[in-house]
Amino acid sequence: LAEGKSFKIVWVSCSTESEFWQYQQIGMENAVADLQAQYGITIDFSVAGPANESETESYLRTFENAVASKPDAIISATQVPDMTTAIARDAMGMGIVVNFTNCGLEPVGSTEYIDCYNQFYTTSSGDIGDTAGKIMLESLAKLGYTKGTIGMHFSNINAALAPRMDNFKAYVEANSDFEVLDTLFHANDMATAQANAENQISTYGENLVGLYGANNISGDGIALAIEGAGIQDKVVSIGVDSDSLEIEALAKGTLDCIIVQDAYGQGYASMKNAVETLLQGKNPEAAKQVLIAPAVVTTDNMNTPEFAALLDPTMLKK
Amino acid sequence: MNDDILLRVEGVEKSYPGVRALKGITTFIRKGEVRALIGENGAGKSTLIKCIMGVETLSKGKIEINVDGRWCAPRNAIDAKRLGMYANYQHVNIAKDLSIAENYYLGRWVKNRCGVIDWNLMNRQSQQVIDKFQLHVDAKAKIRDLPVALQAMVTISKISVNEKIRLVVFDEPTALLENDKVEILFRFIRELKQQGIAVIYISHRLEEIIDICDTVTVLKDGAYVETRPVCDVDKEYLISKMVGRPMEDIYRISHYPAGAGLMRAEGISVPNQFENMSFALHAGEILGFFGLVGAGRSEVMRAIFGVTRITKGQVCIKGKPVKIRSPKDAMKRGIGFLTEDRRLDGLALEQTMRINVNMNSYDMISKWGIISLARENQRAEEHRKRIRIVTPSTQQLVSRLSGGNQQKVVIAKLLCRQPDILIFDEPTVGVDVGAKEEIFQIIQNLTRQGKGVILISSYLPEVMGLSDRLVVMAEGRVVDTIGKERLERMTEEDVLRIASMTGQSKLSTGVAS
Amino acid sequence: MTSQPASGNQARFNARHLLKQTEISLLMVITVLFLIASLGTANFISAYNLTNILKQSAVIGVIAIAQTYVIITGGIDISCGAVAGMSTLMVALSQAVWGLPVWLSLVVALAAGLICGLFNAFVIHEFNVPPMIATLGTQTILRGLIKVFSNGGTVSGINKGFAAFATGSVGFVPNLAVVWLLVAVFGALLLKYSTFGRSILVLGSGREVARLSGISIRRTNYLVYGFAGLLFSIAGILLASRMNCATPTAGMGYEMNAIAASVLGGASLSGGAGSIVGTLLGTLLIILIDNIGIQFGVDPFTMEVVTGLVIVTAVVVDQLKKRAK
Amino acid sequence: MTSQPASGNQARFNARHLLKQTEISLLMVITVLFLIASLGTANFISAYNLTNILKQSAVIGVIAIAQTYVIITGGIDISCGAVAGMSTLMVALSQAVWGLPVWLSLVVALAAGLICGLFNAFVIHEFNVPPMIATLGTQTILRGLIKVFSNGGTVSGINKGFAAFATGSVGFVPNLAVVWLLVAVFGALLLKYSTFGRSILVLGSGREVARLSGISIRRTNYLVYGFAGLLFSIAGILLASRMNCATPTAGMGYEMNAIAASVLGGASLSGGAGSIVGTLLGTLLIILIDNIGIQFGVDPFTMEVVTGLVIVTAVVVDQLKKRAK
Ligand SMILES: Nc1ncnc2c1ncn2[C@@H]1O[C@H](COP(=O)(O)OP(=O)(O)OP(=O)(O)O)[C@@H](O)[C@H]1O
Ligand SMILES: Nc1ncnc2c1ncn2[C@@H]1O[C@H](COP(=O)(O)OP(=O)(O)OP(=O)(O)O)[C@@H](O)[C@H]1O
Ligand SMILES: [Mg+2]
Ligand SMILES: [Mg+2]
Repeated sequence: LAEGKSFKIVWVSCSTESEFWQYQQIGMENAVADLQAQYGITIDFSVAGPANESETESYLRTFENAVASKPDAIISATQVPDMTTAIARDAMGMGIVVNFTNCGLEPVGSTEYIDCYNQFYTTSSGDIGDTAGKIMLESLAKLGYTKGTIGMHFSNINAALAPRMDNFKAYVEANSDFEVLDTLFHANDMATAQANAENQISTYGENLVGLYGANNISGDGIALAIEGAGIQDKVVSIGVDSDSLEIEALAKGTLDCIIVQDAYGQGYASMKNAVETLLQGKNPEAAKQVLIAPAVVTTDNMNTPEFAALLDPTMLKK
Repeated sequence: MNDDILLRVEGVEKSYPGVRALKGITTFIRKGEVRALIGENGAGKSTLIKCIMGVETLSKGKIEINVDGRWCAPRNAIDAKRLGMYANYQHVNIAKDLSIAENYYLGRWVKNRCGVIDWNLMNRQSQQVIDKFQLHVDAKAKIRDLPVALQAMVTISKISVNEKIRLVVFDEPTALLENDKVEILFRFIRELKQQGIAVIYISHRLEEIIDICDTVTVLKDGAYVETRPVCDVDKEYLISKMVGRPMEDIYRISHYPAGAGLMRAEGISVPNQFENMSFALHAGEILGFFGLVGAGRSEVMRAIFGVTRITKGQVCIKGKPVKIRSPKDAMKRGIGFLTEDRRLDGLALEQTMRINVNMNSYDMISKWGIISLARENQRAEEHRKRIRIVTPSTQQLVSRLSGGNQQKVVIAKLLCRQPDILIFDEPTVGVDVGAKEEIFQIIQNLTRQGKGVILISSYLPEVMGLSDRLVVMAEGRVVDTIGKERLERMTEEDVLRIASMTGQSKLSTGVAS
Repeated sequence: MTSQPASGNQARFNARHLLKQTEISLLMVITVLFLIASLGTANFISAYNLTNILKQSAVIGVIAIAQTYVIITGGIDISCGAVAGMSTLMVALSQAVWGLPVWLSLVVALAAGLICGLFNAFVIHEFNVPPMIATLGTQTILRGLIKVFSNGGTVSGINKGFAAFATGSVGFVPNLAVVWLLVAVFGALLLKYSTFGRSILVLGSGREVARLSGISIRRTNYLVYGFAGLLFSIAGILLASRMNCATPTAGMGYEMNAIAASVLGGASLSGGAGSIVGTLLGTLLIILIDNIGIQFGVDPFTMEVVTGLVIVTAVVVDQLKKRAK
Repeated sequence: MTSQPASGNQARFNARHLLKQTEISLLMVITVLFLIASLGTANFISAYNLTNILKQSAVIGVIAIAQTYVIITGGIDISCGAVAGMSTLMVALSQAVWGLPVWLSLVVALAAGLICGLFNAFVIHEFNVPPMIATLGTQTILRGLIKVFSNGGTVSGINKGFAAFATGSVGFVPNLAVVWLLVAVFGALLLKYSTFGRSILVLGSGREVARLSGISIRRTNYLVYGFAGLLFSIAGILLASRMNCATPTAGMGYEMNAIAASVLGGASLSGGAGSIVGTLLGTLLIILIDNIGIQFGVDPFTMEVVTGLVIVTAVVVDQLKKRAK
């Protein structure tokens, strides 16, 4: 009975030029292909959004414009929940299915805005911070360090993702004597990320024992700086989310570990859920908020098929 | 016979939106001929020049120059230069951020064997030219730092740096120059003539034309009137052809008895500019100021007007000492100042004539900061008629007006404020005879109303003809103050001698009061 | 056009006098885009979408008007987005953290904008620092301060009524757009009828000319940058209401859009020329491009290419029309 | 000074003639910062850190030099970062995807830069579009194209030898800085001793003057924007080597830093003035501030505030010194 139906679905990305959100998009596109084949429906899928995560008002504008084009469903990820709730509620009111992926309107467990969206798949930012902290301490112990300084790097200041930094710092400081520096920001410019890491290396010298980059560009910058300074055996480096340069760095050992969220999986699930909600007239998922745990990828396990795909979802692209 | 024709202008027409600037001009110029081009403001002289030089495209007709037997038409400035045509435009066109030497060689820098610019050579050769023209400046001086008159001399002397010259155009070169510089220019023109180079010479000073030119062409309202040998004409004839009516001695205006003291300068100084200047201005009086370039006349007036700060001495207005901190202050105290460089500090070129006329007196036609546009327009229209500013509308951009009409706009602007003390710094620069007469009439009316006028001019007949008293300055000091009777007995040479007699002058004269 | 004899005041009210060349060109480009979008997509001409466009133009629109004022003087204000962002933060902090009533939060925000503007004028005028550098400095300082004050996080908890302002409307016109249009009308009248407006035009045409015409350059500078600061903070207030929170990145990158809107509308970066109506249309054009792109479902990368082309085309059309005359 | 008779050529070689006022002021500010940092921190004066500073300055430095050229003509090039980014991408695509040898990849990158520059000149000159808008358009178009070509992702797989260039050095001076300094020396000489350099100064002093002096404005425009495009792409090549990949955001936001470096160094946005040595120092100052901030462990938000203050202060110092004269 679904046969022949057609749906218009818009992915309102919060940063079109970020690889993480592109991986989400691959998940969605694959889901579109699978669902079209499975149900015999046609899906008109389009992408919109600002280039950069910091362009919050532009994101809001895109969301509004997407609603105005009256699609059947919108999948999105928001950096500023406060701003997005009203328009999401509007959209739901107009009968548009609104799903959030990775960054939603409220943390898992909260139900204040439960009427503003249909489904939310995510990975907890706090988990990422905790995991990174744990790995950092384990690796430092392996190298025999008990004291020293750790640098943190990130793109832009962002409330929703702040636990990545805060939890990392809290975990490390609660469980060891290492000192964690203030986060340095680079606005997703790799050269700045690299310069920031270089400047830390030159400032703290031997004392610098760990570097944590909480997104892919941060990881890239750290890897490049470490390579330039030739200190890959002396410093523990951890990245979050992957891109091709990070994968290379992991293979080379200039990055020791990447904490990876399943971007592809989240994107796929969001799309699948949206279409099935449309087909069935109600959300098939039991819980409106679903957590997907992050994976820890190291030089050792990076080549297993599962992790390789996690690192580079473009391999999965249909 | 035809071989010695250098330039032919045939049926040239040129239109701008709303203006027919040239209406069919035909004339021929021979090698070695010095041709004068005269006409009222807005008659189309500068436009014709720009067409000849190829920097404006013709609407109709053709202009060609004889290049060793071949007839060529320049399409732009580069072409013109290649064909040996050089122009000294009305509006000093010079790169202000660069040095004199570089301006001489603009667009044709000299390179040494390695293909890089040879600064040594350029500076050296430029210094020679500067010396030849007796300018007494360093070739490396930046144009911006020079007085306008000197800038004008730089653009004139610049022409002599070129090698192959066929035609040289001077568009009102003497407007800003005083006698000795004019002499240098004339010597240069004769030199060009001897080399068989044709010269086109535009000026509103008719005696100059009779002095230096061979033939004269009259334009009126963009149309060709006639061309005649200079030996066949006199000043009166030319005026009647230009203006369309005969004119009496334009300097003959009524003078009124000097009234109460309006303004007095008591030993004022500005370091490096002028020192210990004292003079007084009375109601109903025209106080003339004369001096050579750099004598510091403009500097004194700028200081009085609050542009620069006076460090010593004081200025009294109507007997009360005042401290003038800014031009705004000065205007509030009833001083009006017409500056000598209208393009630099007199006009907002890219704004309409209407705005320019009202620019310094919006407070007089506004309430609570809201302007009455009707009055703004009315005032502009009034002045347009009163001093005959040739413009299609008061909404025309000032940059599109002819030079003389731009000058009239500055005068209108000054009059709009109705100040009691009017300082005119070179008010007739580029203004035609007819308009000059009108300006002098205006000055007469002002003095009749009991206002005081300070008149600075580098043109001796003008200051001598109009002033009730004449202050002569040299090197930043007053060298003499000449009363009416004495002035009437003096010749131009006498005044010039005083102005250049800096050494002895201090003995012979006291201070004006 | 300008060279026709003025046939008195009656002539002032025909279209050719009401709109300048550039404004007509912009209007043409916008109309063409409008036609394409209404014919090519189903939902472009819907009340919801049209109000959307107006609503979205408001914040940039108000900033662009202020920017036009600054540009007319021959200056530029790079700090516009940061000043707006600071005001957004002030609204949020006042309401959510300091517990001030709404009216007072607005006063705080406006005061912040005014202070920033006056600071710009101070640096520019008293130390003769090029406006570009002075305001770039202010921008950097403000971006830092914003993060210091907000601890780098989003400040939420804005008054519900205040936030509702952004979603309300007067008839068909959203409240945000009402404010924008009011500012525009006020700005246009001020430019045309006030001595302040004339002062900035003259200042932009030449400093020396202005000074010798008795226009106080100091006063005009303080007025224009202060006025701009106020308008930026009005934009910031609108942004606070619209975003229902303050983010540390609020207003970031607006300077380029605002300057582009101004220049598209006929302002000259060398000063002495600029139009409020033109700026209005320039803003609309910029916002419209984004909207239409999404209506057509153009992929965002291609969309960027198209945006660039449309912006350049708009000016090229204008220049070609001027040349044809 | 100008009215003194020339005391011959000997006078040319004292410091006051070699360095202009602004350059001396900048040098002073930089020296002060240097002293503070070397006394206040342990590792500032280390070979690693000093080479770091030089290395980090190279990319912005080269862009800023080109920017200075453009600014001298009275123009501005907002597309600089995007052109560099496009060249970075061309290097990466050529080497990693199209399998071209290194030298050919450089040719491709340079060609891309040149084309972008000529396109800017084309739009600016032929259609009389304000440089700000034309290059803003180009920037937007290029940013879109970059993402279209790269599919919005990082392109890695750059030739190892080529990537090693960025980490190598000549003596103490990192390779990147060597290129930067070579470009600067070349740029400074070109400005002073070539007809091209002089033409752009004349053009910047006044279009009419240039036109009436028979300097081809068309030629000069194409030359200067083309030359700038080439230099931007050299910067892009350095960036590719430094990042060992191409990201779609490479070079983003560099325009503000480059323009700031130029203007700090004495370039006037209204044209006719600019100095390569000044630009060099301006770049160094901007990079230095960040470095020192991290050396002192200043928290990054406060650091932004400080950066803004230092930038403004640098110009204020210069103006105060000029006034004191
Ligand atoms: N660019 C322009 N646009 C419109 N009108 C112009 C332009 N240039 C000149 N005109 C008009 O053409 C006419 C002739 O001007 P032109 O400058 O040739 O006069 P002129 O004889 O040189 O006068 P003057 O003695 O005042 O210098 C004037 O009415 C002027 O307003
Ligand atoms: N040959 C020169 N070289 C450099 N500067 C000069 C020269 N002559 C004069 N000046 C400068 O010009 C200033 C005085 O010029 P100012 O314009 O006041 O004189 P003026 O009497 O009004 O002459 P004019 O109006 O005829 O040019 C002085 O400050 C002096 O430094
Ligand atoms: Mg003329
Ligand atoms: Mg003078």
